[in-house]
Amino acid sequence: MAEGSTKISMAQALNRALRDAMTEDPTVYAFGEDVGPLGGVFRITDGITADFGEDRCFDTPLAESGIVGMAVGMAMNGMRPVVEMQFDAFAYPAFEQVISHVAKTRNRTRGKVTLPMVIRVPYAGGIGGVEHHCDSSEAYYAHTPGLTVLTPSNPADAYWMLREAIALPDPVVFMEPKKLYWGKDEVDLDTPAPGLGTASVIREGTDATLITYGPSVPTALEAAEAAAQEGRSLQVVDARSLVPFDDATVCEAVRSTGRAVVVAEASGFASVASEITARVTERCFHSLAAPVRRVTGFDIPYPPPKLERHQLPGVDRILDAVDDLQWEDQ
Amino acid sequence: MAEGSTKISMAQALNRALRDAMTEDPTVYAFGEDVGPLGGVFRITDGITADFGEDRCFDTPLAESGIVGMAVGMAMNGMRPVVEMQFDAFAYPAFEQVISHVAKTRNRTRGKVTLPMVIRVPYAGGIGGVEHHCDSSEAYYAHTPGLTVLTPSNPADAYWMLREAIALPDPVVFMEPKKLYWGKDEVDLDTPAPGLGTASVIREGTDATLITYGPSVPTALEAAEAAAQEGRSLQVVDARSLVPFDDATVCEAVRSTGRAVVVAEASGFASVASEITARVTERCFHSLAAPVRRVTGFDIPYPPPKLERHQLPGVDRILDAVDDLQWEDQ
Amino acid sequence: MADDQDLLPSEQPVQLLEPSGRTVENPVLPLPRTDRLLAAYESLVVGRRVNDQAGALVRQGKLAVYPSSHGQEACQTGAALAIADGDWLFPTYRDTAAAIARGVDPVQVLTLLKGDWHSGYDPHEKRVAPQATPLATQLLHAVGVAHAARLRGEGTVVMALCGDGATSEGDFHEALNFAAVFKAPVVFFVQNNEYAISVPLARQTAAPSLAHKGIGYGIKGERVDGNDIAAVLAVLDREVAAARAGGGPRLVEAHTYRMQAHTNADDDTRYRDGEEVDPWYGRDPLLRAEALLKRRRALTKARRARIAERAEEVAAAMRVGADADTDPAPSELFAHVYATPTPQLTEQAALLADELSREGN
Amino acid sequence: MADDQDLLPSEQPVQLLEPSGRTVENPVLPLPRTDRLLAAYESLVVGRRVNDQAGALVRQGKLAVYPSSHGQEACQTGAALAIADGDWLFPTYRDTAAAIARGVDPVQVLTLLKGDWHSGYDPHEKRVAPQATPLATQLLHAVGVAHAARLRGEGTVVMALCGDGATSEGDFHEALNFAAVFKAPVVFFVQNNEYAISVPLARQTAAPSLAHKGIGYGIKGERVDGNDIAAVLAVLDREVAAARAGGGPRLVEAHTYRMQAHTNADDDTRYRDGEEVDPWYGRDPLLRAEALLKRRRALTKARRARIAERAEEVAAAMRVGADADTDPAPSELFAHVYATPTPQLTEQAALLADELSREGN
Ligand SMILES: Cc1ncc(C[n+]2csc(CCOP(=O)(O)OP(=O)(O)O)c2C)c(N)n1
Ligand SMILES: Cc1ncc(C[n+]2csc(CCOP(=O)(O)OP(=O)(O)O)c2C)c(N)n1
Ligand SMILES: [Mg+2]
Ligand SMILES: [Mg+2]
Repeated sequence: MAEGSTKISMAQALNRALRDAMTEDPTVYAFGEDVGPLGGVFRITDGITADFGEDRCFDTPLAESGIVGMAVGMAMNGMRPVVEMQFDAFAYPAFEQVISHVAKTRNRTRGKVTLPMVIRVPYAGGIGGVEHHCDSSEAYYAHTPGLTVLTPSNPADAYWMLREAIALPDPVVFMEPKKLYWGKDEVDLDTPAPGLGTASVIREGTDATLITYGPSVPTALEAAEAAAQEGRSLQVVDARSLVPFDDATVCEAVRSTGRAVVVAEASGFASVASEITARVTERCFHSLAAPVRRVTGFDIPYPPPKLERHQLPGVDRILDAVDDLQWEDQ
Repeated sequence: MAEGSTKISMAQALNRALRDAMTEDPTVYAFGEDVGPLGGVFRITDGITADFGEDRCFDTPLAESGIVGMAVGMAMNGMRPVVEMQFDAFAYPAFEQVISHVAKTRNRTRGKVTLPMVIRVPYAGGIGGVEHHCDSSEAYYAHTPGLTVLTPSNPADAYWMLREAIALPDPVVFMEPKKLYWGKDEVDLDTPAPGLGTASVIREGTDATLITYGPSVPTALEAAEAAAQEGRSLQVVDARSLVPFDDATVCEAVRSTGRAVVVAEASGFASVASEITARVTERCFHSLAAPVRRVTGFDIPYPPPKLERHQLPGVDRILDAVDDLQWEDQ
Repeated sequence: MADDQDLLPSEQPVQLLEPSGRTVENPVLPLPRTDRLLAAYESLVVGRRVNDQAGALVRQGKLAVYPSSHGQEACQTGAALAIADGDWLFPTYRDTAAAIARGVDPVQVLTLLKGDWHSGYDPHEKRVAPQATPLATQLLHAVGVAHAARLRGEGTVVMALCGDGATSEGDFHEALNFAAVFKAPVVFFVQNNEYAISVPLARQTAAPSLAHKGIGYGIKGERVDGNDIAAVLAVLDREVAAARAGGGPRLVEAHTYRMQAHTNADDDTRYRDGEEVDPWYGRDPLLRAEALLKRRRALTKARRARIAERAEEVAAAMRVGADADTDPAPSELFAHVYATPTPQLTEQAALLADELSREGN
Repeated sequence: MADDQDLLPSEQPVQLLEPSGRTVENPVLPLPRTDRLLAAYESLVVGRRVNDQAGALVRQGKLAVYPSSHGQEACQTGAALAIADGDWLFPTYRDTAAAIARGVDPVQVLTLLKGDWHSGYDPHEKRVAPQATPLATQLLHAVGVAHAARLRGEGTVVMALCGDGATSEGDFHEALNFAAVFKAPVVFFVQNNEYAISVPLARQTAAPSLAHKGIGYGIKGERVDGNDIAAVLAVLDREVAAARAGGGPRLVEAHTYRMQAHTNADDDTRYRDGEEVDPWYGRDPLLRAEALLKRRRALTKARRARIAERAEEVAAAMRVGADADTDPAPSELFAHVYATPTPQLTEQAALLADELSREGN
């Protein structure tokens, strides 16, 4: 990849990351449904078959358990597969392979068999997709010990986090917020990688902390911007890595403001947002002036396109939650 | 079923509940792997094929997605299937059917197609089972809108909750704590059903509240007993219904003591315990003298039999957490 | 156990009409009667019109998405016409024309395509399951519906559709196996249109044909020219009758071709040449049926006019439906998750209602 | 596309030895050479001894669980002996004897059975995957291992085992299909022992045979008498050679019988009669091989003694291993979840360590 800073989309950043990894490491292989000549329905593998050959990036038969199961075997045998699940809900057929093998093989064999593989999952909504194309499925993976679960929110993170994911000796579920695929941003390839497992304070603020990740990050930033107009200073933390979770950064942020709202698109019940709320409260209880609030998707199946805006955490809903943080005694 | 009170095991209670439901309602069908002549590996369907005929209770080919998928079709067509997943981890092949159809069909069809079906899942550990036989998988289901998730902790609840689950017009994931299958207790069949979705305060106490469910209930009761010896009065709430969750009962209990520990066997990260911790804190913040503590399984794959005792929330670990509830200012 | 040769499909796909419309002699399968072919022709014309109209509405931005079955209308029509009123049809996302051929209101199918709701018709009304998106999953539901009917002693047959790509999913395997073991009266009808989005059949299977999958379950497999409505009807009639008579499930593979891109969102020039598509215009199922009916002088001018009129009526209804304001109420989000909303949903519905009232909605 | 008849299995399971030990003439498959049969016989005797010893240790409460392959030793042995050192074996929970025949340390297989850890040997050492519990899932891993080897141009073949019940799982289907499409050098070897716990084969499939599943993937299917070590070896040798030569995957169904209960936890009297089991004693794979070797005077007294001695050594090692204190350290719980423990696991490990130190451990 050319050096220096360029303005590219997250989709392009992911494509570059995959190409750079494949160039550096001949054991990296990419496969899945339609990732070959078509370049994937989101074009993340665009041109890779043409440039790296049909062996390195190829279409499989249409079977997600097969894709993940075959990747497990290839990883057992010296390779670093990067597989694509076409959409969030279409990763479910692979669930047994993910939970019972991908997550557990290192542990099962006391480290004798390791599975350096990446399962890419385009996820979440906001693109007017029909049913089964917009699930926020990160909680299923984050709840499963043995999986590393990452989710970038901008092109630069996407590039570096995918590189780190591929380089990791363990399996990663790499959740790509599909509504952010096309947004462009500067990517400075000379900047070093952020370091796996780290959250990032992406906006400073003093009154309250918004903790968020993936598809909700731009909304949280917007909300902070709007709050600033109203004279309230909101800090924004992008968790980025759901597992491992960066307690240190997140808790330091919350302690610095004393108030927090967790913002996530997934349905809230027994979710990653629940976890963040619980752990922040456990760890920062005496720094908190108000209970940690959650702004999440409702506990409903993802809505049809015409109604999806109601499900997505929006600026107003976030600001309402911030207003609820018991400011009266300030 | 004979009237009056009898001492039976949870396995027997479930068997009776199934029989009584099948007797009352000819549309109830039971099927799965080995549930026919063998009566299931835990004997929950013992004798049912013999007594109700091979059509009403039958073995299927060995395929869990098949079992759940066929149940969906039968439920679409006027029946009330009750299917058994042999063990927790062996329900994973059915994950897509559960998440993408069982949970969503009523919503998809605006209530035109309903799926009155029960998926029975023997779950959790404590029985010296080998890998894949001891997963606490309730969070996967509880996170999924559209599913009702129930888990009894004693024979009487098991009887009534399974009856309610079968009678419900919606799909239920019925989580059976397998280590409690054999414990016997009074079941009074004249007592009315507890009412779906209700938690139960199973021990009164004034100093702190233990919120728990399923396999951890007897342990929580033991811990309360031990605490009483040391002069500390612990209230115990059995959540019983994970979805819907009985906020009213749980929050009232917590407010009455001002301190709470959530006890659950599943790995803690992004779990039902996270949810309970988060929502209790959100709702009872100003009644809390200390942060809600969690005692859960570690974030590791379920251990081999020789080490499983370390994973299970035990009396000492619960009491340690209770000790941590910042008593000094009392 | 069945003699294995009986379970294998015929050497070539059954064809009763050449692309020219000339009939092919078949020693066992007679040509369907002319009135049946006329009814099928009408359905083909309507199906084509539905495809064209939906495509136009997508281009006008009035539908969110449309997976066209242009060129596959003989399969769509055959699947719908081969079953009786009490039977069930299990269509996929691509089988809109089949659902309409079965009698589903064309306007109701727009509900999904407009993005109003996930499904727009009452599945019980015409016994048409919701159009399925997660591939092959619906085949198991079809088995369950058939098994329930069989347990009650009803003579119901279930026509379960899927694509060539879907045959690779585990659920396809489990469905065929369950159906065979339980002798469930299901006809599995695979529309092999040679593509699963961009992936050609050769990447999907190395089998001699998809119909050869039947024998591995003890199911008779058959293959048919999927662009020949006469052959599709003749084969499906036979298999439906066999399933109804208690013969257990059947597997039929139709050889056809996806003439257009996967959906409007797809760019098929990235993975196939126009030259590959071109010959299929010469195998058009409509032209073929029309040629036959003309030769038999069954297609009177008046009849043609009536058929064209019906097709236009359907298209007009779709246009009106596409323009109608059918936006769902936000409160519906909470109405159908459970029979009785949970306390959690009641709270969340109130939150949204409050937000909307503050917005002035 | 292959001529479909070539993909079907032979009309009857291949048999080279009658139950009496008399040889059966086979026009294409010669009897394996005597030294090979002698080696196989030794492996059979050891396998039987492993089964008996494990059973005894279970009864003594020294093992948590044991799924016996008593009666299936010809399959166990054949699977291990048919592949070369650089090849891979993918066994199931029932295939302990196969893993040992392949060279895995018998004491290391006890790790799982004692409940010390989920798996006890280094899979890379003998190229034996961990014994798989979730049914059929390992078949996909086998395809991945084979595909990786093929991409690197290695001549590796993968022998992937599963039971009759496992063929019903979606992963079986996906594995065979992937292997066929990618021409992965895998021999799928199904031990059809007529039961999946309590469920008989007739509830598992309505197919003429499990070997008939091959053709649906374009894979040659074959069936063999699974209690005839000569036939098992001859067939597997041929299929391994074919896979190695680039012919893609193969499917072999061995007809055998599960002589004992599913595991020690199972009560097989609830679902089958002793009368059903009895005839199978007459088809014992050991006796059959022994009869042949005796007739050929290949089994000298000295050789028999050496074999018996080896079997006793293995059994003795198992007894010692079962008695040894091999309890894992609690800290291991956190050691293998990730290459680098997460901060969360580090905290949790400290909590447990603190608890244990207070308990005085
Ligand atoms: C389980 C699952 N995986 C992936 C997809 C995404 N997807 C939608 S259609 C399609 C191709 C289907 O091909 P085929 O079965 O041949 O049907 P066709 O579209 O040709 O009618 C894919 C991969 C899906 N809908 N479901
Ligand atoms: C996915 C899955 N479902 C269920 C089980 C529980 N189970 C263990 S062994 C077994 C029967 C397997 O039968 P078969 O494949 O014929 O092998 P055998 O035990 O006869 O060797 C079952 C149902 C499992 N291990 N995995
Ligand atoms: Mg297709
Ligand atoms: Mg078996």
